[in-house]
Amino acid sequence: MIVGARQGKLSGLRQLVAKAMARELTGFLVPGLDIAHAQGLDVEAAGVRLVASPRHASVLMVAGDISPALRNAAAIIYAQMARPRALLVLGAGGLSPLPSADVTSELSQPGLIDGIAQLRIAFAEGAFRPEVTDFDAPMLHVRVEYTCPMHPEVVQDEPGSCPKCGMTLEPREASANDVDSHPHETHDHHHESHDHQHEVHNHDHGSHSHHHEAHDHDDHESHSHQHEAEDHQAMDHSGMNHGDMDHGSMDHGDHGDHAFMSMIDVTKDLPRSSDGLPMDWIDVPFGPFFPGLPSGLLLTLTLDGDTVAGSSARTLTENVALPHHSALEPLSFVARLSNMEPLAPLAYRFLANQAMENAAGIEITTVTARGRVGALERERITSHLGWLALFGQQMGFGWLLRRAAALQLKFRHANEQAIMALKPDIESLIKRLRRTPLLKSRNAGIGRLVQDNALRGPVARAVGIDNDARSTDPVYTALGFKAISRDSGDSLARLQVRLDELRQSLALIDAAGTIELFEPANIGLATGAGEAFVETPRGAAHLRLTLEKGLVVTAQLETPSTHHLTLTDSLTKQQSLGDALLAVGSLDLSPWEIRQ
Amino acid sequence: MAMISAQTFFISFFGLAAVWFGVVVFRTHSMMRSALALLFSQTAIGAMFIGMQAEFLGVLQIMMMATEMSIMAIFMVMFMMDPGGLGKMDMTHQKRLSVITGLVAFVAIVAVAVFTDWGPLAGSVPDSAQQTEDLGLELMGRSMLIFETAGLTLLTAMIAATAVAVEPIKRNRD
Amino acid sequence: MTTALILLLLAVGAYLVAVIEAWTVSGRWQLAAPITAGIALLGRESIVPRKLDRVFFEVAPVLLLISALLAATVLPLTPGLIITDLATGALFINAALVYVLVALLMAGWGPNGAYAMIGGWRFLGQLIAYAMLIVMPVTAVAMRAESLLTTQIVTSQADLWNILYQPLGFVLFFVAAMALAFLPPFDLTTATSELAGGVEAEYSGVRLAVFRLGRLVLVITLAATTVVFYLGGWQGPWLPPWAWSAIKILAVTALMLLAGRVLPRIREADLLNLCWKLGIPLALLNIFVVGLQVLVWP
Amino acid sequence: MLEQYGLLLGLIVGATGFVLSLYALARTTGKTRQEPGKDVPATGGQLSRDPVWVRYHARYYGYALLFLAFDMEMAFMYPWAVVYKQVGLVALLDMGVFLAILFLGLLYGWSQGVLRRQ
Repeated sequence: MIVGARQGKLSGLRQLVAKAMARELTGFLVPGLDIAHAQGLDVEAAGVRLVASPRHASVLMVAGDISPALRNAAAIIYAQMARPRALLVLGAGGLSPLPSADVTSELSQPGLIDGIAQLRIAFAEGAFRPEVTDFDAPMLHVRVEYTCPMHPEVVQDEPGSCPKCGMTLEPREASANDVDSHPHETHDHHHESHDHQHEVHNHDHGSHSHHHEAHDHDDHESHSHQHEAEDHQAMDHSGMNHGDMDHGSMDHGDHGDHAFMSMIDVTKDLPRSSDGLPMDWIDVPFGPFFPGLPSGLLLTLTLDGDTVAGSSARTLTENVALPHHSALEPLSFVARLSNMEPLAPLAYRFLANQAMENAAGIEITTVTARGRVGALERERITSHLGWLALFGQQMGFGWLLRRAAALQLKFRHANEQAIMALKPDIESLIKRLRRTPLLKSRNAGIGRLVQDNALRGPVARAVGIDNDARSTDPVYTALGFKAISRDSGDSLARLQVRLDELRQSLALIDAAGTIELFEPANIGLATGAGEAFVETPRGAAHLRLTLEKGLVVTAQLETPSTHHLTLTDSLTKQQSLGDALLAVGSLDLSPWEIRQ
Repeated sequence: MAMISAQTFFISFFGLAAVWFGVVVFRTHSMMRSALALLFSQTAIGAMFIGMQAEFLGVLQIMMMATEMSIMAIFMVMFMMDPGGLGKMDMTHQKRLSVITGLVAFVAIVAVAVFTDWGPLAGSVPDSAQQTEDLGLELMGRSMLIFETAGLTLLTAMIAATAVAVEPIKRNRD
Repeated sequence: MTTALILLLLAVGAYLVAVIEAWTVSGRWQLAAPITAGIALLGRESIVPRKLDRVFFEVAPVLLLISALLAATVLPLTPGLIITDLATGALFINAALVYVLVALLMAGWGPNGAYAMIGGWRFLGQLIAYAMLIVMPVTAVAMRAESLLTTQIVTSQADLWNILYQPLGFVLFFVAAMALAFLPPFDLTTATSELAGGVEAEYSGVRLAVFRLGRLVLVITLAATTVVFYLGGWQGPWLPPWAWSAIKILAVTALMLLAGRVLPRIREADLLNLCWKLGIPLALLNIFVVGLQVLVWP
Repeated sequence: MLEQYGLLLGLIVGATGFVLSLYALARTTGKTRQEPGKDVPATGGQLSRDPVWVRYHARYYGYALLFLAFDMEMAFMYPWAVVYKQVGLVALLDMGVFLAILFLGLLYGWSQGVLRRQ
């Protein structure tokens, strides 16, 4: 049985379509393709076609546990899917406010395949049910706020007039839960004052009642328009409940010279575009589940046409809880740090190990160190391949997406021999990319960065900064490591640096000759402070911690993506939408390691 | 006879459709609807031409107006306030003057249509392939000068458009 | 009778396009998939977004389908197998296909969603780029055939197919046809990773099914147009005319669909630049060269 | 001749009818259920309720203006193409002059920076 089934008895035509749906599952993946690949999932191979819009999906697939903010976002995705819609949860518990999972399974490829098999049965038998209930969650509701058409910074809960110009404020909808998204002077939201927003679904109105109609102020407007729209009144407008626009000076009637509305008057307060034309700008969210962008990243672009006029980026992964408050056992500290970042768990594990070993004054053997190098470089390869797959998706380059993802899966747990056997595949991938037409013109000059101390890892090395924690590591220098760099600093350079690093990592694994994941050294009851740098696939991460009697009491973590996140605004400004997204994508941000 | 009446029926049908879409242009608040209503009004006129067996002219009209009006749509959405018509702003002004002008123009056009001597009714129409060919020969022959003048007119239009398009950018740069 | 047969063939063609498209994506031949996917869409809810322009939202998928269908009416599959052999056939194809733009603008504007709207306006930019590269090469084809009749265009290639007679025109037309069908790498209007589906993003259920059907018919129609204009239509040795038409159309379809798999999506700015600064001069050159060829080598 | 146009009109009506019957068929599987948040345009996990019908800044307006002229020009090209062989060299020269004039316009626009993303 499916919670999100359609209402109706399963008979006749419905039986046929239910069978068809069971065969043709379309999935929307949460948190995203990058995480799925990193977890070793190949969803398309398991028989579900992935889609970009929730409207086209029949299954919401959640891979792994996610933060409350991401759950809210996932619930919105779920609410926007067309029924019958199912929820497949892999390796996670309750995901409130999402409804209970229709199928749960473990987070692995066999688990996925098994879950999908169960889903097919569930669809064939339960795509239609006589009784279904609405899906509802607090953030799906609407709060109406009032804003001045000429001064958007004026936002308040009650109708009235603008304190700046005296114009009548217009109602506008906002999500019930993003109360603090408008930090303005005139802004005084109280949860208690929104009681109106909850008397929402009056299903008596027929199937099209709208949940923002509880306002006397604009009641007549929205009602009449909704119904006109339903009646197919040709060329008639469905309602925006803007009330009636009393535009003060813009009110124009039938009176002589004043009749013409002066475009200069009307547009003088609008934002100016780069070519001097006054335009309206809109804020459009991209993410946290946007195909081609790192999952968990919420990028909000202010769009002037299809040009980015401004942007804000933040992560919704809420990975901020390092042990500040309570002391942690070394092993659980290591586990916490490596679980934090599903895209590069080993790098963080080694970071924690090294910092603790330094604090405790433990020397590790060369064998252990080389084993770590091998494992870290393998992770770099899988991470770069994962980025290539995501980047391929972003560029609409299907071949790259599939090829890189397939290689990533092969590298995940490969041993030295298997990795050496995969070397020709990497070579042919690189060669193919070098020959691909349009790839250069798509990337050259996009997202150009200048030298800057905030840059880390491949992003820094693409600008010509020789910033690599491995350069100072004796184990690496003994293996003949030399940092790679390019100097054009654009998306193409970042692509090239990462491709070069694939080769380099292969060579390093070859030189190290071993891949071993040693258990963390036993630090006993050591006390002391220590720090470590590890070159994660995204750049150097820095951890400083103090031990007290064998427990980790304080820890400070600095990660590359945290630095890179601040670049998004300058990279996207005045770029076309496609270029802006590509520029953000080329940074290889990991929202999981961003600490805000 | 039955054929003629079907022809008349469709010509009038598309004529009325053209008029109706034309009315919608001014009756809607949305710039986009306004633009596309004009588009379909022109399409209906194209269909009328086809109904009158002027196939080349009709198809050309249907093709060209679709692109031209779509481009008009983007300019309307770029430059008009509230292009979605969400505020239900009244887009008309100087109503009395426009109504009078409109009525006078209508009467004048009807008068021209009714009182002009259009000559005898054509007995038959050349087939449409022949029409295209005749048109081509006309362009290459008697109307060559007109044709080349059209080229110059288009050049003027392009230069004017260029000037208009680059002006705000230049002004902004200063 | 002919009409019914051609409509049936179009349906089969649309089905084959879907099968080939799925193959280029997944590398597997899933013969039943398009049909089951269509049936599944019938049974899913078709959500109507709020605050929409209802007329645009409803008309767009139908208009896309109709415009692709009408363009197909003037394409001959064999000497007699054509719905209407209009005297202005080559022009009529253009006229019908321009309404693809109108449909996408409606689909973009209708739902009042950001992704869709950007997708719709992007397609207008795309039309501005590709449109001249459709009409100018077609003019060169008509010059050789001395007619706009599609059947006559095919017979004019009896000695030498246009792909060899005017290869430049073929290349320009082929690229422009892909842009018209918003196939990758020209899928700016539906770009999954930039607009999460763009103009398609707000359609679901049966409306999405109609939209997709319209797209499939559009692709097969454009492939057939390419065959009629440049690959000698039904002509060819040994095999009967219908077989030649089928083989050529499917080959062109596969080529169109495969090209997008191995290329990254083009940038809008690059597309406009290429088409205007390279494409149009080349298209004019093509007309000139064909003009000379027609005169000196009748 | 007119029957052909009738057939085209019939196809338009028929296609519309086909779509409507598909809708009717789909309707037998049930109505779309109205639920909170469902009808807000989908944007990857955020409810984006602000209207987007605002003044849209298309950056290709320079191209668009030149395109209008080129589109007009095509009106002359088709009849010319049909009689080209028949008329011969005169037609080539005639159209050559016409296209040269247009190309001049293109070059002018190009030199003034119309042919780029504004």
